[in-house]
Amino acid sequence: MIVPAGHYLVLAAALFTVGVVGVLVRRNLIVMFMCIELMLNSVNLTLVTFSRVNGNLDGQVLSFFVMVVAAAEVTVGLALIVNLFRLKASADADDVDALRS
Amino acid sequence: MTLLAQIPPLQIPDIAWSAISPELVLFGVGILALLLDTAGPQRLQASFLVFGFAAAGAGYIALSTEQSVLPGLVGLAALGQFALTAIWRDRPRLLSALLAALGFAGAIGVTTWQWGAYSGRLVGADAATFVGTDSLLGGMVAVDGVALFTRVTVCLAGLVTVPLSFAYAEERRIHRGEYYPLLLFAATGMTLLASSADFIMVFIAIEVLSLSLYILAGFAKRDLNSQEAALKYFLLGAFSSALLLYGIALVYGVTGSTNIAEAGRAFSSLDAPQGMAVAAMALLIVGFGFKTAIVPFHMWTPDVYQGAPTPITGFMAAATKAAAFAAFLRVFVGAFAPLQWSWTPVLWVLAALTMLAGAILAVVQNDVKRMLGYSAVAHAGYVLIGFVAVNRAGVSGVLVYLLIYTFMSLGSFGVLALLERRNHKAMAIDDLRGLGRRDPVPAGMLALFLLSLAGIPGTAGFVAKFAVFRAGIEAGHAALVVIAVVSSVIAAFFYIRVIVAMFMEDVPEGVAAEAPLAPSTGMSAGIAFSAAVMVAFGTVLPFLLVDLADQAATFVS
Amino acid sequence: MENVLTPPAGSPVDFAWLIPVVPALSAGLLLVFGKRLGRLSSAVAILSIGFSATLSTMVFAFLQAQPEEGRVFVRTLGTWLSVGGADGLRVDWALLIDPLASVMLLLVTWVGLLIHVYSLGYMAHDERNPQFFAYLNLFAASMLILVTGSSFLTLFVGWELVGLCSYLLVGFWFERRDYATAAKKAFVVNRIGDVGFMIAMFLIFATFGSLTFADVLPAVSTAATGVLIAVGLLLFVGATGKSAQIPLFVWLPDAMAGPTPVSALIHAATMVTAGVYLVARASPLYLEIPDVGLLVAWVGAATAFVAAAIACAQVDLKRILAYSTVSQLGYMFIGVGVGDYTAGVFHLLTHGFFKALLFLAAGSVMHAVADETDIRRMGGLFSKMPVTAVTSLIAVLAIAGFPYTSGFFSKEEVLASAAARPGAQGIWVLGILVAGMTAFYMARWFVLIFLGSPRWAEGVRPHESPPSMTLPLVVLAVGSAAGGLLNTSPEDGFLHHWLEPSVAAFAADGHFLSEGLLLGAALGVAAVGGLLGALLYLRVDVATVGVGGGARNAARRRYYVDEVYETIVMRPGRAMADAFAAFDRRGIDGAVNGLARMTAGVATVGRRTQTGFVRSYALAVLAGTVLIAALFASGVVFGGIR
Amino acid sequence: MLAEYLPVAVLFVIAFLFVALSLLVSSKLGPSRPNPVKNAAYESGIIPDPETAVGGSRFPVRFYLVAMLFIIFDVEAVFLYPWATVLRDLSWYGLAVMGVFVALLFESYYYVLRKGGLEWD
Repeated sequence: MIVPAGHYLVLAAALFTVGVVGVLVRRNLIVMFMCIELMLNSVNLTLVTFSRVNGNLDGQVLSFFVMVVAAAEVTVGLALIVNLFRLKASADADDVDALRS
Repeated sequence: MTLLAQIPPLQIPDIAWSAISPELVLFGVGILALLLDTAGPQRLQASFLVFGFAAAGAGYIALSTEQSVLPGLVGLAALGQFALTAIWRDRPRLLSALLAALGFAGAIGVTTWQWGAYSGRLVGADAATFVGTDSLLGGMVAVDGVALFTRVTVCLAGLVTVPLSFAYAEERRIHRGEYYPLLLFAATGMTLLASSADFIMVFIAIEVLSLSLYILAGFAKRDLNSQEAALKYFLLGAFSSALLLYGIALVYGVTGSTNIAEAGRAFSSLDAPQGMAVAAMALLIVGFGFKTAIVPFHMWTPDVYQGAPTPITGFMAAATKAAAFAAFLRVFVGAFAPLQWSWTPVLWVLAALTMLAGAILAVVQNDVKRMLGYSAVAHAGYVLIGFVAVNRAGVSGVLVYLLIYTFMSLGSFGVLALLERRNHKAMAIDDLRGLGRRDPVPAGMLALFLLSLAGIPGTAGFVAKFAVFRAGIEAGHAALVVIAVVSSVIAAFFYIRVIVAMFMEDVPEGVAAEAPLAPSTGMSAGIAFSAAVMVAFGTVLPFLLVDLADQAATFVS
Repeated sequence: MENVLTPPAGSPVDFAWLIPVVPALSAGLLLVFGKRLGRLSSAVAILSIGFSATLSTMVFAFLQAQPEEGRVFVRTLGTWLSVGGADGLRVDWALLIDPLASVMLLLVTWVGLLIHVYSLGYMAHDERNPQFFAYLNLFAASMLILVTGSSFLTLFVGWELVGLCSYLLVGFWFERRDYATAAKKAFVVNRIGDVGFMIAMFLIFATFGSLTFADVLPAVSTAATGVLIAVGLLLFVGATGKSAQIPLFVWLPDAMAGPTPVSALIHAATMVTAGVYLVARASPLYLEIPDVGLLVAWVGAATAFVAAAIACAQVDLKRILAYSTVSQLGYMFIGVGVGDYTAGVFHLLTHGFFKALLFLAAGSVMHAVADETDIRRMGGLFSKMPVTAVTSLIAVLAIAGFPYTSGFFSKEEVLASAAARPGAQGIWVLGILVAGMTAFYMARWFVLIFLGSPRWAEGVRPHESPPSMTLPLVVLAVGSAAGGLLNTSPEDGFLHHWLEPSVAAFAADGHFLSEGLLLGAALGVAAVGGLLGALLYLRVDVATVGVGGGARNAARRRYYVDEVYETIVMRPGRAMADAFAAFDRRGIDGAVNGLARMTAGVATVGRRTQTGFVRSYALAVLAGTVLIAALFASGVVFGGIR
Repeated sequence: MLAEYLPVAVLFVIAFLFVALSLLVSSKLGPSRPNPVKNAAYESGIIPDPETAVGGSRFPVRFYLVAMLFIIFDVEAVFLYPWATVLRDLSWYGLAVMGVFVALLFESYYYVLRKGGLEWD
């Protein structure tokens, strides 16, 4: 049986929302970070679905790039988090509030 | 199988490399600098290797095609880098700084070359192959006025940032080999963003520049503020670019294309505004609004500007804004113009919010960098005026504003960097008291930049403000302009506060006399250059700038 | 303003652009090399302004040689700003040289030159006097840009620059805290006025599609009256800010904290008259909206009265002059308000002479008595410094409107036109009253300083000032005495014809009193006031009121004049002064501070959102997304309705 | 065909409510007895706290470093697959272009190597 495209979209939307909420409610930097990755990948799902619906490959091409970019983000992000952990011995987002007005 | 049947047969896009030649120059120089830095003692050999390859490639091009200009340039550049390496073999930082400056200058040169070809006056190449408002590289890159103008803006920003950085980074001991390459990569991303005609390109470019800037913001590895700035910038940037990406996905879903122009056509052909399209536009505004620091997506701005190394802050404030606004322009004023009735009110409100919030919040700041961060927010609002006036005057106003703002921002942050070098600490407004007495020249420079930011007539800032305000009036957004005037009066308060502190208050007793200011050649050169540009564009030849911008703004019908 | 000519090549007008440029260049030179030049710098400054003065004189002569209708020239130097292509806005660097501009040029350059010379002696002991002369030059250049600007925009550029320079010059001695605050106050109040000006400019542009006088002013009759009224009011708001009229006049007396030559140049002769100049320049516009003009006149009259009353109760010799400046500016606004622009400009010119003279004399006196500023601690200086005394006597007579002095003609003309304007009789009455008060407080000023018994502190050795300071006094005294010859009668005076091409003519329709009666009334009131002041203050016991000491008690016992004087003069004056001080505190400062406090309040609320927590920022981003979606939704609904 | 996307917006909201509700409920109903171990960052089962780390020594950051580098170079390879499928159509030109790409990849590899990113100590 063939699953209608709408389902994929809904799934993607749900995943995306989970990611957003995760970023908002979790305090551990690494977990927040994973939530962002989740958002990106849910968008990938959306893109692939649309690519199938629209019958051209642009979406899949973009999703390739998204993967690569996500990897690069992982690298930079983890590097920053690790460095911060070295300085503060904490990976808690709410410990990072020295800069404020 | 059905899917494969739908896929059109593949055709190889004719790749006009010269369309992205500035990006190629920047990127190539970045790689080169990185390579030479890592080569260590064998720097000279590596450089010779590069020289050999470049010369061979140039010769090949010269033989295969009748062209002589491009290969000659490549050969010269290779020779130049070889010479530089030979001379400064044992001073890697200076070498990479010089290479970076060379790269920015070269990119500007190439861009002007494109410009010449673009406006019909050929400079040694066949214009039709690579310029024109139609997008190139398989619809990925648009080489139009806005793209070229913004490229120049960005590269000028980089060109000024390099000398400002050198002594500063030395002094803060953050002068590692990646500094200038990252600067170049960030600039690459920015120029690419400014000239991207496809949402795929938009996303990639934004990520390229963001990733470089995340690292640069956190370049002071042992400085908690810098780290915090980098982390905040990173998390929020990733978050917002995810939102942007979702917006792009929705656009693609609605229109079936990632090409900006096609998407715009498909959008405008929608009979009724329909949920997905609206959501898509909203998410796009979020993505761009984050990069351009528009309220309510501005909150990272003061924190990051305060924490990041000062020259980098200046570069971020100036160049990122320019690039992001260029893409913003192409997407909304360019492609979505038929839908303006739907998005103009939104941006109107955002502009008003941004101007007022930026100006008001800046009033209560004590740290000068932070204050300038908020003022950057306010300036984004002024730029938006030229934006919501969806017309040619508006576009040219935006371009003018961004170029002038580049120099104002770099100049003021440059002076701050100069002072930080002496005081080894971030400057609060009280630290500036009596500066006009002790070192009148830097104080005068800072005063000049602040007055220009405040938009006092006779300075370039006034010309910029006038251009966008006028566009707003012409488009009938008088109320918005009035808000802008009020906001700029509020803004005048805190700019003047700094000037008063510098010139009309004395050093409080009990403050140890500071060491005399030791300005480095690079810093003074950068600051003086910015100041000269300020004065020139403020007094005698603003018309030149405005004419250029008007030419550049032609792509909006 | 109808037929605008381009100046013939080689004529002085062709080179008129050098008039502002040369002082600007010298200012730059002094700012950079001032330290190295040292004493030479003052010479450079004086030479540059002298050059401008000569050139302006040549320009004036050239214009006079031209036929009546061919005296309006626009010298275009080049494009300054051209926005929006061919049909868009285009502002040139251009000078508008017409009779009005030429007389303003003469005033600014010559008075400026005299004050430069004066500063030579006055600032001799200040180690930063290169900087000072640089600022003076810069100010002169800005003022010259202002008066020669050929469009509202260029005028505005000069307008802002003079504000900036006065800011720098008032704050010049910034060791003393109150100077800095005074400077800040001046700047803020001026900014308030500038908002009006800016908005007016945008309105003008939106209506006429241009900002140059040559395009806008002839076309005013075509525009809608509502727009004109709005523009006129907004421009006048700007004028009140710059020319210290109610309610924005409080900054001027405080600005007296600056060096005295600055007070003379900026706060008496030139900058504060910029508002009058603006209204006169825009005279065709105000001619279209006579009611707004009447409002201007009323504001001027009220200002004149209030300021004069306050001046009666002041004891600081510079503050008295400051309030008197405000009051005289009120006269000028009466003139331009009732529509007799010639009279307004005429009073502007004569006032430029005698008020500058008074300030310079005050400076010379302060030099003599060791920077004492309380006039009750002076007296009997006539014999010590005769030149200063005689010259300032001439100035006092002029400002009091003594027959055949310059002030006499100009003031009479203003009052006559006020009387001639239907519905402005009340203004005339006020004006007469103010004339009397002016005579009174100026007489008080002069008597307390120069006549009577010496009351200065021990160890003060009063002496006449050096020639570099007295020479300008003499020259200005001649001007104050003979300046009236410019326009001996409203109908066929020289200035009257001279200004015809520039400003709209005055439509006088029948005075409600005969000429003689008008003149008599004014003179009578003035004479009474003057004599009262003189006689009252020649009495040592009155002169020392408030200083304390035996004389005062004797007075209370013998003549009770103390109480009388107290009740008649000091109390109302002080009351009004206090009232306006309070108004200043609550009103202007209150407004400014309130604005600042409000801003700060909003900011403190707003900055709470800046918690420093990443997650709250992310939340803000999300909230923004929702906000935008909502805005879009409303917009879509709106679009659906369309 | 666009009409079929309209439910997405609705389901967006539903999903949001679902997530929010579940989080809320879990926070309300579930017993909340936090302890250091629970609050600690989850890093592949390694306790991040330097003091109580395994073996008493700080966990080597090389772990992350190598992991990141692996991810990068691994993911970059993703471009090779679509390229390979159409290599015939692209012919030599495509080969050259991909050569440039790989060269850049190797350049960064060389950079990592020189920076000592792959050494364990």
